[in-house]
Amino acid sequence: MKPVSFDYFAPTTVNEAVALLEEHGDDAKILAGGQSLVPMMNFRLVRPTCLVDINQIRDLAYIHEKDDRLHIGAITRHRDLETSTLVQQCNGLLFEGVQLIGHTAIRTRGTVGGSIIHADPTAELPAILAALDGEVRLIGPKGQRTISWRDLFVTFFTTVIEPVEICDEIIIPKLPSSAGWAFEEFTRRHGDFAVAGVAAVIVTDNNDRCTDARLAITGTAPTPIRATQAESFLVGKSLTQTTLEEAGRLVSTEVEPESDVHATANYRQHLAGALTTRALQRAVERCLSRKDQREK
Amino acid sequence: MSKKAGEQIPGRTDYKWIGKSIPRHEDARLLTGRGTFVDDLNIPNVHHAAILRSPHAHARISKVDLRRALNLKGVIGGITGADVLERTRPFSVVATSPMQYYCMATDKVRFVGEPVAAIVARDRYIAEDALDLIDVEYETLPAIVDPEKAVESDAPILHEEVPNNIACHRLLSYGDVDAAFDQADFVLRERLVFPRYTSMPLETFAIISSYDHFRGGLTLWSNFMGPFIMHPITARALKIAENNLRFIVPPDIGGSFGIKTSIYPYLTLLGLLSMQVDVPVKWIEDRREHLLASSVQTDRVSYREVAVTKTGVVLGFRTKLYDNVGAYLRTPEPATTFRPIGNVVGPYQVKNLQIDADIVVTNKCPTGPNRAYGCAHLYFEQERLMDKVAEKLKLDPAEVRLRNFIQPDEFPYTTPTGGIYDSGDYPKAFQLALKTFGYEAMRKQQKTARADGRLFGIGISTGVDPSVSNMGYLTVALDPEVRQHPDYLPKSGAAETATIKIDPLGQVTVGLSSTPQGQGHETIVAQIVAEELELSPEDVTVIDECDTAKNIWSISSGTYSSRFASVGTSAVANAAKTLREKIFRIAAHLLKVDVEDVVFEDRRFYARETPTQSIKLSHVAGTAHWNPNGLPEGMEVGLNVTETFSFPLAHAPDQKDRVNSSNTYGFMVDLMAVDIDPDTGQVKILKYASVHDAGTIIHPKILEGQIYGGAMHGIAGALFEQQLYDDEGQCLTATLVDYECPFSTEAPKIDIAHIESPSPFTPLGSKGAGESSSETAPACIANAVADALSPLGVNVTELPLTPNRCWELLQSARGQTT
Amino acid sequence: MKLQVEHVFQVSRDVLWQVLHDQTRMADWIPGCEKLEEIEPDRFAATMKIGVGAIKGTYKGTVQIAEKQEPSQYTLAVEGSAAPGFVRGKALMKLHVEDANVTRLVIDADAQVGGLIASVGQRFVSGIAKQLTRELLANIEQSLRSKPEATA
Amino acid sequence: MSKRIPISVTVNGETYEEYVQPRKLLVDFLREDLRLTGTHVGCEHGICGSCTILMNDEAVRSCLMFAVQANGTELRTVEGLSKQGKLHPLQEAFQEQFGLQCGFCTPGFLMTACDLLEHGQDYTEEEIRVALSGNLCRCTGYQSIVESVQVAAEKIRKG
Repeated sequence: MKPVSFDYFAPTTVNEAVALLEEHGDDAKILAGGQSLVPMMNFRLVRPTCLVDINQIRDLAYIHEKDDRLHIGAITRHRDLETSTLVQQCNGLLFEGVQLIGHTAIRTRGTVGGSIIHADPTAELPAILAALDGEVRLIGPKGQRTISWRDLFVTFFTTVIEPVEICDEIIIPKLPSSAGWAFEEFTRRHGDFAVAGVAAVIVTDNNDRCTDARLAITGTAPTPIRATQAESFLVGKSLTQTTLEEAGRLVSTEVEPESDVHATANYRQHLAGALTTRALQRAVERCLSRKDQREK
Repeated sequence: MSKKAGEQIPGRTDYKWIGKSIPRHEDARLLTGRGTFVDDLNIPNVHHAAILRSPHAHARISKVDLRRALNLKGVIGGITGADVLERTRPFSVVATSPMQYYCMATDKVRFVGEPVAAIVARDRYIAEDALDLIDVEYETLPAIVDPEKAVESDAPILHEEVPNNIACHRLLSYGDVDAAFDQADFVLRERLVFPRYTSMPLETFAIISSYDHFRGGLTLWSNFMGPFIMHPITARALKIAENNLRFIVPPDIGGSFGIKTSIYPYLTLLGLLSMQVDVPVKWIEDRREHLLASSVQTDRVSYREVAVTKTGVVLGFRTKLYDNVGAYLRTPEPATTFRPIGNVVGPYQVKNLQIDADIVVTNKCPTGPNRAYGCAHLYFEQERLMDKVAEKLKLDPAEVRLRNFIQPDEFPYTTPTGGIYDSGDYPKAFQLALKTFGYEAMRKQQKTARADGRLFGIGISTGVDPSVSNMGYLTVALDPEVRQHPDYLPKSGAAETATIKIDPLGQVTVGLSSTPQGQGHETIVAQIVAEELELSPEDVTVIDECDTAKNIWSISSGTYSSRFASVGTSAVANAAKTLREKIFRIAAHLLKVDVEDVVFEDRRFYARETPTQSIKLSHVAGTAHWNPNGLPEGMEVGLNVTETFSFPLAHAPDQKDRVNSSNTYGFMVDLMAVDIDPDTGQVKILKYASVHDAGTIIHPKILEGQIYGGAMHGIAGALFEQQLYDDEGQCLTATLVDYECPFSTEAPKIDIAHIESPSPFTPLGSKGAGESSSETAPACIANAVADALSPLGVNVTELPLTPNRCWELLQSARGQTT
Repeated sequence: MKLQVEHVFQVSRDVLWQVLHDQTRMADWIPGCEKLEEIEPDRFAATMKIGVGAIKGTYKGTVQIAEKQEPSQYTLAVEGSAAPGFVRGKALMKLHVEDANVTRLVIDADAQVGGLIASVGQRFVSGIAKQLTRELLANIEQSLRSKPEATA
Repeated sequence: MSKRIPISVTVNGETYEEYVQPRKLLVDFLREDLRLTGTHVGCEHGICGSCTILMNDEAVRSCLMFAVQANGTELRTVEGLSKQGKLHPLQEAFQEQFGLQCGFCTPGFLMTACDLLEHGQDYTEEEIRVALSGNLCRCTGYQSIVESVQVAAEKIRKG
């Protein structure tokens, strides 16, 4: 289990990186945190002839807030997110979700941009991007473009990023102060790839009626998906246990997962529903307790 | 006499060191990165091997061409099946239908991952590059993975020599099983499926091979763990004399749990490689190779029926077994089937039984010893049926077991299959387990939990824990007529050897060939020697690295079948006693008193009457080395003792297939409470109590560590891990993402307690416990989950109980198809 | 791994049959097909680049058409091997007339993946297989559209 | 074959200037080039944690990095834990609590726990279990390891 031979470059600016990608074409791969890429290289499932290591582009490590949105540099580590008070304050879902990624040593190296562009359908960050209608910024030889999550994910491990482009920033809207959230996932072992997962956000009005609901589901499709039927079902309803269970049931019917060595399609379908209900329960609790705090 | 691990053994004031949890001698080097594992050895000019493996489960090899690979810069050589066929012999196979098993595929590949060619290069990276350049052509053949389907007449045949894919068949009968079934008030039947899993050591197979062309000698450094029968087997396969084959095992092995027994085909492969390239060759198996193609536990389908009286007494049982050993019957298989033969009735007074065993080959990785070897299967079957008896009679499952136990006054107890249980008090240990678990309180808690709609279950399992295999048990696989043939060499015995020496300045060194893999032998031996020689364990240096050319070893040496605490410690204790006798005789001679009057204290000898006139241990030892004339008349010079301990009751099987398959027999009880999440099907262990009787306890914390580790492997196999194949024989679990070993977050706490029934057959009374709860935990979990689901009318007949499977069981109860 | 997919094409059965058997166009709709050369009637040597994201392999092998019952059904067998292992698939292709210019293509496939991908890629193998069948149908659509004369 | 690249890396306080192939895994560099064999190779795909070391005081998997990426960093391996013959509190605790058997996984656990305890010492048992959940042990059933880390935290707290 040793990788194939490759040429290695460690540019220090985005422009340099883009130029290298242009020069080396299809066979070049960007090395970010490497926590997914390197195992695949060790297995020789992935055999790049050239690696462009972007870890030396130090400008790409930042988290800041602007216009009610979090702007996160692509090589910001998961560990930086989980220890960031800014993230904790303005985006509880991201704060909760990032802690579910792998284990400490993985989060030390793993990067936000890498995780999103890797586009593993069971991963947490793509689901959070989906739940919050986030965007990524891509830079290529022809300039930059900003892509909504909806247009970003194509299928397993595939996004619309061109081989000559690099993702330099992730933009995630802050959660409104009236929002409640939860990230629920089911793994057989702590830190595993999820069998299925649900990122849920709800916003309620003064009468505890749901005004906005977001349900992003992992592990049930080639990309993270939004359970739109269940979302529209929730809007306008008061969030009783029966309603949350019905939303879960709707999610079960909405998803069309595959069977694999870890779980059958039916089981995954069921799990997506059960986890939805659980996530919603916790989101509602959070919603109510945040409201209480505000009223105090 | 019950006690918690870690406490001093009550009433054992006569022992100063035995029974104490002294710090481990092994730890300092392992904690500071100074251990010596095979991959840490620095052999000059070592080159690196990589192995090309079959992507097909079953195919004829029509071409293997190394030319392009050999042209790669940095590559110095390679071998294919043709070289193997020409230069090696097939391995010895214990079966009624022998097959040709070589270290590499020669004509056909029969499982995914089977070696097809090997390359040697300057480093591992280049060696792997070269694998990409090997041209192989296959003609694929239909594959078969299911043992019951493999024996059907239209199944693909793996080996021409093995009709119906049945490598071995035995019908074994003991007592009068037909009468037992005639007398029974009722008969219960189950079809049970036991899965494939591996206790997978964290250090993979590791070998360095060096061939001396001038002398014809082959040296193999490896993490080989015994049994040393693999030495002659390897020598024979490589067509070299045994005295030209040297196995060296460094002091540290990164776990094994039986798995590394099956390293010898690779020892042969690496031996051949180094003969070919004329430089030392290193091969470190990678994790994918390990999970695909090293070794794994046999999977089994069994049909068991039990004959029971209306009072819940089991009169007898019949079992039809399909044991799936994978593509080749690799020695010591079919030991899964026969290793527990002496203890196949477990702790129960069953007198009549029949075993109809088919040992089946299929297109899966070959199997071999794995912690709980054969016993996890056995107790899963036995204990599931004990619960079914309880269910049928509406008795408490604890009560049913109490009604069937062998009683304390019956020891030594001879089982109908020839096992001689040395000592025990099963009812007492069982009662202690109920108490440790808080059985009645837990049953009450269960009632409340059920009323709240929770899926709460309690499981019990018991087992007799066999230690120190009798080398002869495996020959039960052969028909008695074969064993009667005049050319047949009967097999029996179970021995271990230890060497103790005292150097000229009075320091003690012990040499072992036990090849431990984390069991703390250095510590335990220091304790025993310190005890016998009245020294401190700190004074005793133990060298536990093996070199077959230098060490004294027996054919059964090694660390497997839970043997060290029983046979290894016995060899050490006896050697220490002999040495003690000798130094006391020298001291008496020098002090000019009778031996009985010599006292040893603080490294000085004196006569009881005159404590002020003492001589130093170094003086006594020095006399033996430097002044032979000062020794008593006729005494041998020097202070070296090598003692081999051999069990006298390890006979070859008799004509009725009875055999004392192990030499000491402990006892264990596991009790668990579990909760199943109705949404996810996930089983959570709420409480786990485990009681053991391993005879005299030498080091309580090391024993506790063995129980914890064993239990964890049982839990892993029952809830998490499984080697899975698709119908075409593709292995689906060759990464640690897909082969799901539990982590600290999945591990339960265990309440451990002991009773001690010293073995009359070992000098210290100790028995082995290395496998311990790995044998009973799977049954315990199955019973607990079955109990949790029993209000829904769901039966549990198959492991592992993954969340997905439990959810499906729940769905079936809910009347929904999945 | 069994897969069943179907798709309705807005062309007559004869046209669809013709497109599916036009050697000059087969490479267009077989997913990842980079090269296709006839080695004997209905048997082709093929080079296919298959995979998702960075996990791609170039597989060399054969494509074979057999058991033809023109114009309603045939079997299509694909076999390829590469460093990451092999892919093998056999599909029963059924063409049902829905209407004069509407044809339902039902594909009943049994696919097998072996070697490296099978042993380390369990989390995504069936997903990739489904993805490939979707690609296959989309490619046929594309192929029908790009050659307007075929739909005439 | 790609060109070897010069790197400068500090390991356990000692600075090494070496040339490496770009594809050489950091763990192989430590073990083969520097002969620091205390760091072990367990799975080479980031699951088992045997190769865990500290890079700039944070735990990383050395099987998931290339040696060339370590250029300019400070690494710590198990060989650097004890100082002048004195065991680190974690090492002491592992010995006292019988937190190891075969010792193969131990360096990885020690370095993972080292990261944890250098960022705080006040953890619940559950938090310790979670922190250790990226490291596989096949011998101990984990209980004694968890207890070792608890005891080490106590030792460090008390100084």
